Amino acid sequence: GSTNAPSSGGVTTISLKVMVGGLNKQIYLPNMLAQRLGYFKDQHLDVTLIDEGSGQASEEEVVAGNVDAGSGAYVHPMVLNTQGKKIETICQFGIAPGEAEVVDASLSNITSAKDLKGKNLGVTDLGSGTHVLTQAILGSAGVDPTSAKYVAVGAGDTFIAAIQQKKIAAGMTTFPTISRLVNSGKGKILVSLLTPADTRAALGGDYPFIGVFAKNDWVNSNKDAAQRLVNAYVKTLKYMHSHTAAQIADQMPTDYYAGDKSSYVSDLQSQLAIFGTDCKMPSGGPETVQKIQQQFVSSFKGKSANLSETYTNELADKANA
Amino acid sequence: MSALGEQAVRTGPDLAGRRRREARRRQLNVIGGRVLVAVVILGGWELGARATVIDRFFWSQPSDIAATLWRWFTEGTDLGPLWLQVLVTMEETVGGFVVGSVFGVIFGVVLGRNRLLSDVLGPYIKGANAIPRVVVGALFAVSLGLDIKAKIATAAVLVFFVVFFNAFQGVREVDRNLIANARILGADDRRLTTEIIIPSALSWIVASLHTSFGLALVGAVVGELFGATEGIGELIYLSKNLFDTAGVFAGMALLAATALVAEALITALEDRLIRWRPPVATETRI
Amino acid sequence: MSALGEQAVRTGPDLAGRRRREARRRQLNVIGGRVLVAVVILGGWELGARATVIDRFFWSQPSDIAATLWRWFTEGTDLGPLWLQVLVTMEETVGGFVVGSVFGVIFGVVLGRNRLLSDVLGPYIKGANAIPRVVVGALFAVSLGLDIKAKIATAAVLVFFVVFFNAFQGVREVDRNLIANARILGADDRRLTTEIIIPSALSWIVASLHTSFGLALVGAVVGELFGATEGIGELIYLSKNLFDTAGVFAGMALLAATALVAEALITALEDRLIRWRPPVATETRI
Amino acid sequence: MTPAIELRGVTKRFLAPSGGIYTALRDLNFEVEPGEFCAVVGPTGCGKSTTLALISGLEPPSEGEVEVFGQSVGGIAEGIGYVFQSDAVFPWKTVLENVAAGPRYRGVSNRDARERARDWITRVGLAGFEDRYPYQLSGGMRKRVALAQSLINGPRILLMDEPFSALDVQTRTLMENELLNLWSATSASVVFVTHDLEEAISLSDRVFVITAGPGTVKSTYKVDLPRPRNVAEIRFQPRFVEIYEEIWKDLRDEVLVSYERQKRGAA
Amino acid sequence: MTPAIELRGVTKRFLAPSGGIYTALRDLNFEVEPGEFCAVVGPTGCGKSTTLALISGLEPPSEGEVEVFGQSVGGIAEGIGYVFQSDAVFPWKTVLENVAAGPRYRGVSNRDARERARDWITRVGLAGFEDRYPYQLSGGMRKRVALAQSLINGPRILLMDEPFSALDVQTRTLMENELLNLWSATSASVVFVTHDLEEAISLSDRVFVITAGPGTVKSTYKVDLPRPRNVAEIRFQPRFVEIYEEIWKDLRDEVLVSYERQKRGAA
Ligand SMILES: Nc1ncnc2c1ncn2[C@@H]1O[C@H](COP(=O)(O)OP(=O)(O)OP(=O)(O)O)[C@@H](O)[C@H]1O
Ligand SMILES: Nc1ncnc2c1ncn2[C@@H]1O[C@H](COP(=O)(O)OP(=O)(O)OP(=O)(O)O)[C@@H](O)[C@H]1O
Ligand SMILES: [Mg+2]
Ligand SMILES: [Mg+2]
Repeated sequence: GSTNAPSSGGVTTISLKVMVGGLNKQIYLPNMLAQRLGYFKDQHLDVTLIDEGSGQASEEEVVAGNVDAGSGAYVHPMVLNTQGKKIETICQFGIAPGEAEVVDASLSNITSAKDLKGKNLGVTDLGSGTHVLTQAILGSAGVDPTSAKYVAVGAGDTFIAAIQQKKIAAGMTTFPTISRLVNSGKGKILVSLLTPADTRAALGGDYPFIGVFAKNDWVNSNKDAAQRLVNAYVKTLKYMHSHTAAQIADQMPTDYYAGDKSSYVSDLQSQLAIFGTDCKMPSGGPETVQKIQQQFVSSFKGKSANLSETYTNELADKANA
Repeated sequence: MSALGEQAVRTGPDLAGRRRREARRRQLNVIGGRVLVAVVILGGWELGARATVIDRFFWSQPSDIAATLWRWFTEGTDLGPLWLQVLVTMEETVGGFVVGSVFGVIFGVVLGRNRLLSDVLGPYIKGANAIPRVVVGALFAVSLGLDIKAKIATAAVLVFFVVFFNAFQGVREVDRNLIANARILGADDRRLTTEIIIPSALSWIVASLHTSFGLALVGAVVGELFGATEGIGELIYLSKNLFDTAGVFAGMALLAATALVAEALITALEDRLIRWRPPVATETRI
Repeated sequence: MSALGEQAVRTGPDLAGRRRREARRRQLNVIGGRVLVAVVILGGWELGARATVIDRFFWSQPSDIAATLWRWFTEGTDLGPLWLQVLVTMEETVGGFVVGSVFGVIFGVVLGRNRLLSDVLGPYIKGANAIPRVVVGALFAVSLGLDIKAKIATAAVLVFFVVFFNAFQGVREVDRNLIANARILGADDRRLTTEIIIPSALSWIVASLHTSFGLALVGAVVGELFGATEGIGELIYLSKNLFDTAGVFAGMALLAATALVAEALITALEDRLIRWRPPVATETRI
Repeated sequence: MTPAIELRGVTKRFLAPSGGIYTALRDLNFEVEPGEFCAVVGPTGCGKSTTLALISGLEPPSEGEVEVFGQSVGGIAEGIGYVFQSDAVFPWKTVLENVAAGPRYRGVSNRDARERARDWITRVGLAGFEDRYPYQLSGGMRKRVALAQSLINGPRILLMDEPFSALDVQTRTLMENELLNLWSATSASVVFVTHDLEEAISLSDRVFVITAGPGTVKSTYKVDLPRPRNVAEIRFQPRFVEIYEEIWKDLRDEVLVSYERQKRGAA
Repeated sequence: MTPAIELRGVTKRFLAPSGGIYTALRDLNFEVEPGEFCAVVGPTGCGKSTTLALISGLEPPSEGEVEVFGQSVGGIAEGIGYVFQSDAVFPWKTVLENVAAGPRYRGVSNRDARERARDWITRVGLAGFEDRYPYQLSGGMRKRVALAQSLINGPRILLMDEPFSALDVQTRTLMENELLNLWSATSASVVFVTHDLEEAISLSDRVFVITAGPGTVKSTYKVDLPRPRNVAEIRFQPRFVEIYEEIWKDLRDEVLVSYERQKRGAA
């Protein structure tokens, strides 16, 4: 819940809890950056960022009302909508997934998504976003997604170990796992979903990924707080596009690039393009996501969400005005 | 009793018969009690969910869970036929259970017998016990590969400590009179261990096995976080990621059922091994 | 001994003094052994890592781990000062440990005493034991909120089963002669439980506490998977996500150290509670 | 007058390891009057301890009826003291706590219970050992703790299973006299199991001889020696010797039967 | 000739619960010749069991020297049989397995061990009970299992701690005779603890009387009765009665000291 306390300036400071599905992951970077830049405080918000190991749990906590807002993939509000749980994205950071299908570099015979047919493919977890995206790139390349075998390998060192041990031929993952593999020559990027352009090429449209969402009820009854939150995020996104990766990295906690700042900066450099500038949902994005869900996720087959309930650009519009 | 051809007794009703009837009534009471508990829990849950006191999104409801189980049973799961998932998880679990309890017993007995060794290694083992199994699971996945070995290892680690500490204590609880007697009778270290220490510590070890099988299942499921393509754990994770709460609970129900079958086997083993005890029949009387 | 003013003995060396010296030498042996084990493990690890036999990316190396610990110690961690992380995790752990073991003992004793109840509830408890704590932790995070309650609950669940099964078995192992005697002497059910059953089952219960504290730590760390902002577990996850293997191991070292401190306390408690045993001094002799 | 203890046609069977049934007592009839001191003798393994277990309610009979003060026994009977054949003192209690347990269980305040316990500890000759744990006592001392533990409750029925067998003769004589004093003051009914016929006669009003094999009462003997008795002296009275000879013949036959049978191997 | 057992200036102290030290044995000197049958008598709690524990090597002396066949004892001594005062049969073994344990531990084949065990089970009068577990036996039967368990090993030194105290007189006499037969055939050295002076005299070559309090040898008595003896008859020989009277006076004083002291409360 949110508590209000009068602050010196006459504007009440609002306390908010925001749960983030992996604070230190670069695709979630605007959360911590806004905090470090003091943009929340500027809006008289006292935001607690709560780190969360797995993505889906942050949506659940939003639904359960244990936190005010969550940061995660857009697809979750959509899925929840079909189950009667109404949460909406109020700020969309990422207009591309920021993931890539990385292939074992020693497998020279795999040169495109078509060659993944019948292979073992790594995903962080069955049913997760990486699973859906992998099926989508196969489907878009004209390969039957069910012909491949999906292996839950997590992320980080277990993913790298899976490639090394030839347990998987390729897998969907993010930075810094991507750069670890590429820099060491163990892997190379087969299909990139790292920029909007690449994503459009691979999936046939924008794929809105990480954003900030809250319950529709909460947004409606806490308009002011929601607006201030979006204001802070819009300002953060603008900051990101007006500063270099190195400058942004300087703002982040040192542990985030423990010992290896240069690779952190270069990872960030190659990722900055996935971030929007205005918190708005890219037009056509929700439809692309829904189409992919309907095609590839068996439990979503035959279902459709009321897309207009799953996001709002209203707050972003005001913040940008 | 009279079938034994003994003379009829002058007075008093047939107490043996009475006690047989009592035993039968007790059996019925137990079954009735179990059913009652199930009905209260499941019924309350179902009604609560229907009355929206319980949020079905988070807690599902028994009828949905049953439907999911039925679907898995008849149509198979998303990961393949149900029996395959159960089989995979069982292999990992039994492997982990066996490896973990064998090592647990060996270490427990050896350290329990050897004061110096236990003093030296004790702190390391106790410290290691505090290391989160989820992290260990990831390390195993990295070092042992992502196949069944890593899952067995994760399950084994969970089992090991529980069995170890019990076996260790069981060994130290052995009646000193009996050890003295065996020594005097000429038992060497090996005999002492196999014929005195282990039988005497057996109820300790078996008690730990009761917890252990459940823990081995848990370990196998944790192990399936990494590098799995099938298994009950994988089924649970998949359901969870799809916000299919009924699937999550159905998976847990499968685990519970598996554990109960294993429990029955362990109990049978226990009854065989500890035949030298006074029978439990009179237990209720005192 | 001679300080007691007793007359000098005719023959034989001062055996008591000899045994005192032996005890001191044993103590030195133990410390030497511990250091040796540490040196072998850590030294081998360090050398292996330096010789790239061990992949530092996956396994880090002791010097890096020590450096990380030192940095946390002197500069604080990314989540705040180190003592705060330790404190947070300790609160969760101790909470879970206390709650889990209290419930474990109560259920164990009650079910151990009551045959019908244990027959009725047994299968449910055994089944519940097989439910993966990671899943349970997520359920707690949803239903109990994201504060310390959910973490305590997760830790408590891990502890509960281990303590329960041991307390249960401990109760059933109580010497039937002693129960009979207490009954005859007029003990009612309450007295029987507090004065006979529990003291007698104490070594069982205490044995389970040895495992339990470690498990409570594990539970707290698992609980920190969900909605934590600080704690040793959070530190480990953060490090893991950042490929900072040294940080992961440093976190585990912290957990191990914490467990050892708690262990020492439990052992002290044990020695106090089980004073009525023959002293362990002669244990090595038989 | 209803007898204090009555066993009517009691049979007790145990499951033998082979799965068969072993009959320990067969058709046992046995009556103890209120205030009577009875001794039970018989060859080892004849079922003496089992008989006491039946009276106390610790074991149910397989057939027949056990009554205490006219009430059918269906659990631990009230007002009973029982000195077990095997060690049953509580290892985690000191001597003082062990002896004080009974009164405390019966609602006496902690202080009073300890006071009475001290008195009893002195009576059984253990003063100064109050703070010892059982493992720190000798076999005979543990037995005396058990004795004090039972007697302190002033039971109406006192079952004693070879209580003095671990004591040296002198201590034993002292304890026997102590027991007689106590008994005459309380008029409890006593069933005293012993393998020492002298002891049986010098203490009791009546001696039951139990047969070998499935135990049953072979014969009972009235001991018509005057009370109060001094057990150290009574053995030299001619009437004592007479009674002794009489019972001894009877008993010896039984013991021989038992011994021979076991030698031949009848289970 | 080196004695079979020699205790020189042995003191044994225990930690008292108060933290102080309790002296169980003080400056005990004690010698048993090879093939000699010695009995030890003394008031309860005087340290008889402790003495046996020292000889067996189960307990180390606090001061002084314990030697068996000239070798200083520093652990469980070889070739010793020990019948413990308290139950020490293995509850998870049947009677047969219990008795066969010793030979098996000493390398006899399973079959032979069982055969010998059967023989011994018959000798102690337990034929037919081979398959029983200890909880299915009476107190006296368990004691006999313990006896067979020790004797089957043919020990050179036999320590017996009140082995017959749970047996009825007749069985006891039979067992005593059996013991004497066995002993004369093997010429083992026996230390026999008992609280029954008659038993002590009728069995042994020498009787040690231990003092109350911190135990030490008060006096030793040679029993110059001819062998072979029949314990049932020997008690009626005048020389027996003489010896009895002599030792009894000595012993009674000790017992009284012990009893009085305990009554006053000296720990
Ligand atoms: N639980 C049991 N299962 C099988 N047999 C038993 C059990 N308890 C006792 N018995 C048998 O019952 C018989 C009588 O035993 P009980 O203990 O009453 O003998 P007792 O007369 O007290 O002998 P003792 O003088 O040696 O103590 C014995 O043969 C014994 O083996
Ligand atoms: N572990 C111990 N700690 C303290 N005191 C002990 C310990 N063991 C024995 N004692 C004491 O030593 C003394 C001698 O004990 P021991 O068992 O040798 O007597 P005993 O002569 O065998 O007596 P009994 O005839 O009653 O068996 C007793 O006073 C006893 O309380
Ligand atoms: Mg008996
Ligand atoms: Mg003794």
